[in-house]
Amino acid sequence: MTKLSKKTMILFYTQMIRIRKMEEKLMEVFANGEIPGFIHVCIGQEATPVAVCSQLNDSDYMANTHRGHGHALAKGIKPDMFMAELFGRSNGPCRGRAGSMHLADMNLGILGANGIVGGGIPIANGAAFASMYKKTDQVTVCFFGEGATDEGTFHEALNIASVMKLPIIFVCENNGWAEFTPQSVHMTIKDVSKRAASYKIPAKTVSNDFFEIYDAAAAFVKRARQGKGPSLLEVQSSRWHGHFVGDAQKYRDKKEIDTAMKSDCIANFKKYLFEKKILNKKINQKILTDIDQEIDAAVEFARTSPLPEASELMEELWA
Amino acid sequence: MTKLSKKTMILFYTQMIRIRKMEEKLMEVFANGEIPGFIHVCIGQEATPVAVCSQLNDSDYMANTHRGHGHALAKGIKPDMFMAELFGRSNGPCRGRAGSMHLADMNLGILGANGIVGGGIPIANGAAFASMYKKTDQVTVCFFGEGATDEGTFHEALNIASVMKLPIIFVCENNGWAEFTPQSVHMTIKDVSKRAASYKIPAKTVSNDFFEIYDAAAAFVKRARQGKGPSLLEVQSSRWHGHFVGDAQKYRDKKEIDTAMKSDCIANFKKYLFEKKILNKKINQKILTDIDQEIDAAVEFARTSPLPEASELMEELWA
Amino acid sequence: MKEIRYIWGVKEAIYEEMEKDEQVVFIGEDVGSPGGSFGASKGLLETFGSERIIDTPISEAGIVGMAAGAAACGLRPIVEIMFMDFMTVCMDGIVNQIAKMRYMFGSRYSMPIVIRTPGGGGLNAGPQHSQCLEAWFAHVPGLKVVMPSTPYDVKGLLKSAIRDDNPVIVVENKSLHALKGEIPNDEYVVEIGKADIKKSGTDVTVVATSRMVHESLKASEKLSKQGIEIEVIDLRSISPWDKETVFNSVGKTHHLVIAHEAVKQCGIGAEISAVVAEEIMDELDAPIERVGAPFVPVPFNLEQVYLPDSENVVTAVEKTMERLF
Amino acid sequence: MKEIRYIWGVKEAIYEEMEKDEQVVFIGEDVGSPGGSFGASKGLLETFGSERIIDTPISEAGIVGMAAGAAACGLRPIVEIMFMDFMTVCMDGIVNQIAKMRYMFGSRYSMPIVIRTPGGGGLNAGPQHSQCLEAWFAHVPGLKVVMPSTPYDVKGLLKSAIRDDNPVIVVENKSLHALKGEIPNDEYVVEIGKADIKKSGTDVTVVATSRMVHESLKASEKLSKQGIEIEVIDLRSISPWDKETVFNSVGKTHHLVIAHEAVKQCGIGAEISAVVAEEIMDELDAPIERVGAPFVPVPFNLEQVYLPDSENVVTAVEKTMERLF
Ligand SMILES: Cc1ncc(C[n+]2csc(CCOP(=O)(O)OP(=O)(O)O)c2C)c(N)n1
Ligand SMILES: Cc1ncc(C[n+]2csc(CCOP(=O)(O)OP(=O)(O)O)c2C)c(N)n1
Ligand SMILES: [Mg+2]
Ligand SMILES: [Mg+2]
Repeated sequence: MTKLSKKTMILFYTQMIRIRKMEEKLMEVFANGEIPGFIHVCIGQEATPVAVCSQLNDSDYMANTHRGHGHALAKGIKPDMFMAELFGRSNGPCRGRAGSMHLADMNLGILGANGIVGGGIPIANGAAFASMYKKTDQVTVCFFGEGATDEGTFHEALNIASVMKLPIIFVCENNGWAEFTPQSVHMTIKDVSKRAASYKIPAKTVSNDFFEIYDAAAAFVKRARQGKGPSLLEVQSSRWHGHFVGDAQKYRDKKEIDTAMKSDCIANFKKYLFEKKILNKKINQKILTDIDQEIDAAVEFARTSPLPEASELMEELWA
Repeated sequence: MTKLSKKTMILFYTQMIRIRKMEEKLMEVFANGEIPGFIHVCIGQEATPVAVCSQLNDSDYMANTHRGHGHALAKGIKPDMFMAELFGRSNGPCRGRAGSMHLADMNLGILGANGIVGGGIPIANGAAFASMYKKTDQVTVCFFGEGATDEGTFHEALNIASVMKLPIIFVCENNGWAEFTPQSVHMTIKDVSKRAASYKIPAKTVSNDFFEIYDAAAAFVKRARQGKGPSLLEVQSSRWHGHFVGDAQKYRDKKEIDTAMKSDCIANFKKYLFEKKILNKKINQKILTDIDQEIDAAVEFARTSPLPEASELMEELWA
Repeated sequence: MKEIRYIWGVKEAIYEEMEKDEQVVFIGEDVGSPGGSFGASKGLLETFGSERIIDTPISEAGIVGMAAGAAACGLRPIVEIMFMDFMTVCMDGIVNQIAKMRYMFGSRYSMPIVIRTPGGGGLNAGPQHSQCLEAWFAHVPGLKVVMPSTPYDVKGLLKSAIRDDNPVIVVENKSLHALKGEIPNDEYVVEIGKADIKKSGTDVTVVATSRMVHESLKASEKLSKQGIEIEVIDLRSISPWDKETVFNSVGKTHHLVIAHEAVKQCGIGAEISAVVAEEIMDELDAPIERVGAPFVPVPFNLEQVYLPDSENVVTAVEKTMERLF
Repeated sequence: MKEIRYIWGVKEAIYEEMEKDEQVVFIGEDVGSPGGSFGASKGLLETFGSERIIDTPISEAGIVGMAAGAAACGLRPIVEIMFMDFMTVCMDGIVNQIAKMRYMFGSRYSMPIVIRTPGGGGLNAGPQHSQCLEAWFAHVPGLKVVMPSTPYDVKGLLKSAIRDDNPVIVVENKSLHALKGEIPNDEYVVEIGKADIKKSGTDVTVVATSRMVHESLKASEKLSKQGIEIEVIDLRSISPWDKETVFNSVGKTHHLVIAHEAVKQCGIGAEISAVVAEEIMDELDAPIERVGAPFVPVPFNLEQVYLPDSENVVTAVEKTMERLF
């Protein structure tokens, strides 16, 4: 296991907490009707974005999915900017045109969430190709769910990445569900990482444990940065809530959810930090309180941010 | 190795010869300008269609590709009908609207060649699904090249076939070339059959030897007929001529072609038949002569068949 | 008569046709026990079983291709594509295969396939979940395209589509799914290719599709107060479309407005406008006006500004009334 | 001046822009040492190397998506899609991603991508290798679409497309690839969005695209003999299209024929016809006529009957001349 400084571990813990609390707040404000459209929260999956994105520099690229809040926050988007975009405000990074499902911020290397399942995978290849072409040491991380690996774009993109030896890490967050359909209904294999063999891409399946993900991601990112090509990391993750906020998960066994909630990636990490005396009740409380404040401020920022003028609609379609 | 009667072996030999001679004749009449469009011949690959289709009944289904003459003949299309279609005549099975690249004949279970690489693979699933749904014991064979396995449709279709346990045999004729591009340029694996593991589909790679193909196909067809689901058979085949007739293969090493031609699937089969005294010079000569006559007759039939009336253009778009 | 929601009209049509004809199967993502993302197949699994209600992987190209093969071999598949925007990932199957198989194989067999898909805005679902792409399909020989606007029409047209031996694209509109309306208790179908005069009038013909039918009816109320009586024609089918009904109406009103939610450029409105101007130009007392969405992607936040509505119809009608030769 | 073939014009444009700008890369199937299926990249690999001339697997969706990401990160990819019919397998990348990325991400960056593709018939290549689908792309906000008809135009427009910071679909026509024509020795570009009067005339305006420009010019010769002087406008860009040039011409001739190879229904001709009828109806002395392909797939055998040609243009012109108010 990689040795991490106490400070770093506290930081990771804070980041995971931020994602979870942000998602919880979003469920609340969404229920209030303050956010239009629909949103998909990643509660239960926080370890992956943090463990993976912590390997990245600001200049590295990241492409993600509809369930993309965690990735965007882990890649460095500020909560207020994030919230402004989800509220559809003009001062969001996409001027509020993107919202949750398409959030992008190229200043942070965030290529964009995607409303099309599998749509972002070939795009991530393009970013990886660009950095290879420019001979930088940037890498690209591409997140997607196990459901997305049934789309043709997954297959085409992994093959292309392999042939071109692109500096890219494909990260499949296998939460066992694609909308309302369990994995066993849409594929006959269990470990999605097996699919990498079709392209001679190294792959690994890890549990939802922060350190496992961290170590595997570190190795794959290093590999990519050294010009050794693509890899596929599968995390056996779990989705606690519905596909979108408002989905009551009637199709799902309560027990399965309970089991998932019992092996909470954040609780396990916290337990470890407490055991190792890296975290104590006081620090923990301060972290929670600070994040609550930060999130409240972000919501307040979004609420008071300017709504778009109707005239913005027709602005700058063309460069 | 399966035991085949002498008669059967002579039949297979005849079928392979028919395909080769038909292709040679087509190159000739195409060069004459008698066939419009472009055609792709399968010389060097004759063993696969014959070995695979000999496992099938008339009522079984078969979907194939632009390089589809061999498959259609092996699935039972009559040379004269075949030729009429390639000549664009109204009495062809598709009224001449399909030509070489889209030839279909549902009376023989020929679902259609396809102008779209990878386009036929999901369609073949549909045929397999229909027979499963109707609880017949029909199976479907789907032919494609190694190039097609890079298309997303290959991936989606194999996954669906696996999930639905469809009675289908995917047959990849790996001739090492996709148009003017060798396999190593477009994928990093050698054996395409490896790709089946992504879907937990049994798979096998065999050489261009008739008996190897025959045995593997027999096993897979049996499996499908028994309701045990899909499989993938890869044949390490070889394309002697250009991608299309007229392609001078400047991009290709002469030696590679020579090597391919030296391990001719037909010559090897013939040698075996001679060794086993199943075939002798006299019978062989008769077979060749008969087929020449048959093909000449088919060409003559096509030439003298009616050209379509202009009025046919607008006929029966709708059922 | 009974009152049902639009989406129930969809379900009733599927239910009734599946009961009647064993060859009908229903294929899509999350259509099994979840009953579909918009509820179109709620309860169907229980009745027809997983052999006929087929839950698939997220593989639209794979699904559509499978439907093509199944239809060629005697089944009558109905495919659900969850959002019309996702038609982009399966265009080959629809356009190069399904639309052409009958004709290119010599018109020797039929291709009875229905592809149902909800288009349009209304959910603030943003640029990749709100498009109206029906004109693409109307540009493809071999496809029929219908766009029912009411519970009555969707049930009747979907039933016709399922019985049709040709591929039919059935375009719903998400914002109509919850709409209530009356339908007969007894069985009925609505013929493909026939428009419906949803409100008759004498001054201006408004040819509308899908959601814009309702916006036009709203516009009609406002315009009535100004003494303008528009005739609202619900096109219902856009390929083939009902020239006769449109021409008759224009022959009476001599003014034409065409309203759809898609962008105007190369939309179905362009086709109607062109055909009217080409074939019965003399009937027109004023230039034709088209109502459509602005020429930008559908933004997440400004959807309300983006979507054409009754106000746009009112403005177009007023504009076409300004001038009387 | 020098005489070159159309396909060489394509290559010269790519060559010159790649020489000038390191960010330009060329991506496609068989485009490396084979030089492309139609020869557009012959010799480019030798000059620019395999880092810039990228031979890909047969994975159009993968390629187009890669171009999207590369453009977002500062490159200027040119993608070759071998036949326009294959655009069907990569519509998501083009329509949902490339066309929308700039706008939906807040207009904060540019998407300089060119997608080159040959459409149309002429090779007897049958229903899946002969389509004209340009209207689909003209229906999508965020895409520019050009259809050059001559070696001069293709070189100049392709250069403009490569320099454009927006996605541009460049539609060639296979039957034009071998066409010879003069181009200047010195560098030049052709502006996107500007039509070109290929032959001036006073009696009827014929707005044509791509191959139909040449058919219209042929028609013009026949019609001249009958004393009818048509003005042949080569639209060159279909989105945006040059209203001014078309309107000026119609203002002069008062008769309009529109000719393209695509089927009429929902084609670009519908849009032009609609806009003219809507905006300058009073200028028209006769109904507009459209020339397009019959509403069936392109059959392998009857391609010659299928393809619209100069005769169809002549007939349409004559028809529009029949009537003079
Ligand atoms: C092309 C396409 N098909 C279907 C959908 C609808 N859809 C949205 S999310 C989703 C499930 C995705 O599952 P997975 O990839 O496992 O991601 P998760 O939601 O579990 O994070 C589906 C089917 C879509 N957005 N795009
Ligand atoms: C979607 C699509 N992309 C590209 C092509 C052009 N094309 C026709 S055949 C071919 C090569 C196919 O290679 P393979 O699958 O190995 O079959 P083979 O020709 O070797 O039999 C290509 C690229 C096509 N027809 N369709
Ligand atoms: Mg999932
Ligand atoms: Mg091959």
